[in-house]
Amino acid sequence: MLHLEGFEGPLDLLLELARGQKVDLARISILSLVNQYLTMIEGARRVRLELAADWLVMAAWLTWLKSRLLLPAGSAAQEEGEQAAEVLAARLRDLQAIRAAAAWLSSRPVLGQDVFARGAPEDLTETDRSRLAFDLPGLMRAYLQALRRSAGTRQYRPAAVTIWTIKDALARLADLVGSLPDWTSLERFLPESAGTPLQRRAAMASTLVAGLEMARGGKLRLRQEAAFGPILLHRAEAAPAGEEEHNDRS
Amino acid sequence: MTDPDPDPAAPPAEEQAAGAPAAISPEALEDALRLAEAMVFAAAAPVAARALANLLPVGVDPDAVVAALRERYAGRGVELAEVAGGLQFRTAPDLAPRLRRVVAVARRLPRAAMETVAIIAYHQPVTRAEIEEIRGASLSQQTLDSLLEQGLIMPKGRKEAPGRPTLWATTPAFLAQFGLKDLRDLPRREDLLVEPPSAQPVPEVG
Amino acid sequence: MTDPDPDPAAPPAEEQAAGAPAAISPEALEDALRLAEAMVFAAAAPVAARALANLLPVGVDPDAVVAALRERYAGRGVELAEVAGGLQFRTAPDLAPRLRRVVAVARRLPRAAMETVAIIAYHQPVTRAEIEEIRGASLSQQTLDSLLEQGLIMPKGRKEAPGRPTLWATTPAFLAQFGLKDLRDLPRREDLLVEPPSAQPVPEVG
Repeated sequence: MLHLEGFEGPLDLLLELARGQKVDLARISILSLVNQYLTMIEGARRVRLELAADWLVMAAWLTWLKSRLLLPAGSAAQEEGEQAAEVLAARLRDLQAIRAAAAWLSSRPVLGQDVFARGAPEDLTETDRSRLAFDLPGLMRAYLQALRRSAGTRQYRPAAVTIWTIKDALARLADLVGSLPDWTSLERFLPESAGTPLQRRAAMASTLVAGLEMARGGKLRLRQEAAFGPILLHRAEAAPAGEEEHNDRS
Repeated sequence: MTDPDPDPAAPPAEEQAAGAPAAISPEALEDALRLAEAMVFAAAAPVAARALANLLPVGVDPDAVVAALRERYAGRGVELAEVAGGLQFRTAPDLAPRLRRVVAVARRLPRAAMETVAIIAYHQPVTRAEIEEIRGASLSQQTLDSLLEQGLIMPKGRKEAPGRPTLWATTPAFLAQFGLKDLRDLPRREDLLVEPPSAQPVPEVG
Repeated sequence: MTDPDPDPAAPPAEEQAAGAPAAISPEALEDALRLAEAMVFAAAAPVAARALANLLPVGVDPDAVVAALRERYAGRGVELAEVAGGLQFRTAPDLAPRLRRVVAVARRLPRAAMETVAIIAYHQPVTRAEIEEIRGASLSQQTLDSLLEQGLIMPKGRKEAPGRPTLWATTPAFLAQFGLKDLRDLPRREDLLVEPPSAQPVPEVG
């Protein structure tokens, strides 16, 4: 029985579960991983109701993944699942490589732990070092120290998550929508830099809200052919004739 | 930094002017060796090859001096190491257990910090969000502080992306700390994945 | 080093108690030598004889080890010196001037910092805005901080002008750093500006 406390996050747990399969990371069974993870989360929730959001987000995503992977082979949805499984496997391999790199680094004779440089460098170079004190890490340290001094009385604030805001999305939509000749999927307006799954979903939400906002202002049209289908955007004044069935109601 | 004037201690100008590195006297080589030894010994940080070459008398091959110096210290309690693009004397690794009892030992980096610095080393320049994505866990202020504190990482510009996040890179101190000549000394990613690493830090399993 | 007894192991306790430290093998002596060398090298402060004796294996005569170590370094670029409080490696005194020369050359302030401190030296007391006006470039907080950090400049009151901006001046350390007895030792501006200043490239910092 594994406890979640020992893990740095969902990916850490998944990697440990994958390593437990005792096969090459290229051939791990994602489906079995998913089942193990979901079982553990279920178990953990029974004990402690409050579980950090990222564990639950991963559980939700894995549930989705599982539903796809269980579909008959050959269907588009099943292929989508296979692709997502490969992305997950690749992320696990990346993390594994980093684990190995960290272990490799730790196994080196580390300065200050296994090997020691001269404890008392001489005056000749002592002055040298004092002038080279103008180094960037030192500067950052000093900056952080200054921040801490002034932050002594400040209230605790949870770490800010960098989220693609509605304002960001509005600016980007306004920039891009004019240049696109045809109905274009909402996803095309997301920022290029792929963030975490959470950030991608946040960007999607912000872009949709921004799109609705612009549609309300008459700058844009939105349509969606089917439930959960792609949401399409178009500049309002030049929409192709006869396409009036946009679904947005503001 | 060429210095055509022979200083009092150096051999006569005619000898040097010939410019044949092979033709230096044993005395001149010994003098260069002492000088190199003193310079590297005195320094707090690795001494760049260029700085050493500048110091040595004209006509002396720095590589030969370094080789002779390395040989002289081979097997001794203190050895000549090539790290972070320079030379540094370091205690022999086999003495570590006994030295740790008497020399102030730096704190080992916690696992999160080791992994973070490994990610930065392999993916630099890299943003905090990218580091977090690879680790699948958020980067704590504590981890960032400890890496900055030890001077292992530094900011290196900003990424042209929303919010212009800071990019992070490793420092020469990172190379020095782990005894690397340069970043190419790091094992290739493929090699890391092939053999199961022995010293794998595995989370507690209960 | 007379070493009559080639006993590989450490002598029995009775022998030690009898105070016969001469009976150690060459290997044991070499091991002790390496350890002493590493310890004196790595220690942040001179190593007291007692601390060294504690570190060395039982039965090894610390005095003999120190003597052997001193002999090994005799005439080299680094010497084992007895200073207040114990043993320490020191670069050979005859090499110091040659080392110092190189070190002094290798160090340079970044260009912006060098220009700023020069302006302050000539125009003090001077405000930040005036420095920026003279340089024709904005003065970064970073540059100002680095000069403050190195103790080259200091605030010296405020200017009686709107906003009462801080006035900056150089410190005594500035004079010492640049080898000046007095600010009047600076060359006169007229002497420096006999012809329009050409864009003198400042050498890159190594």
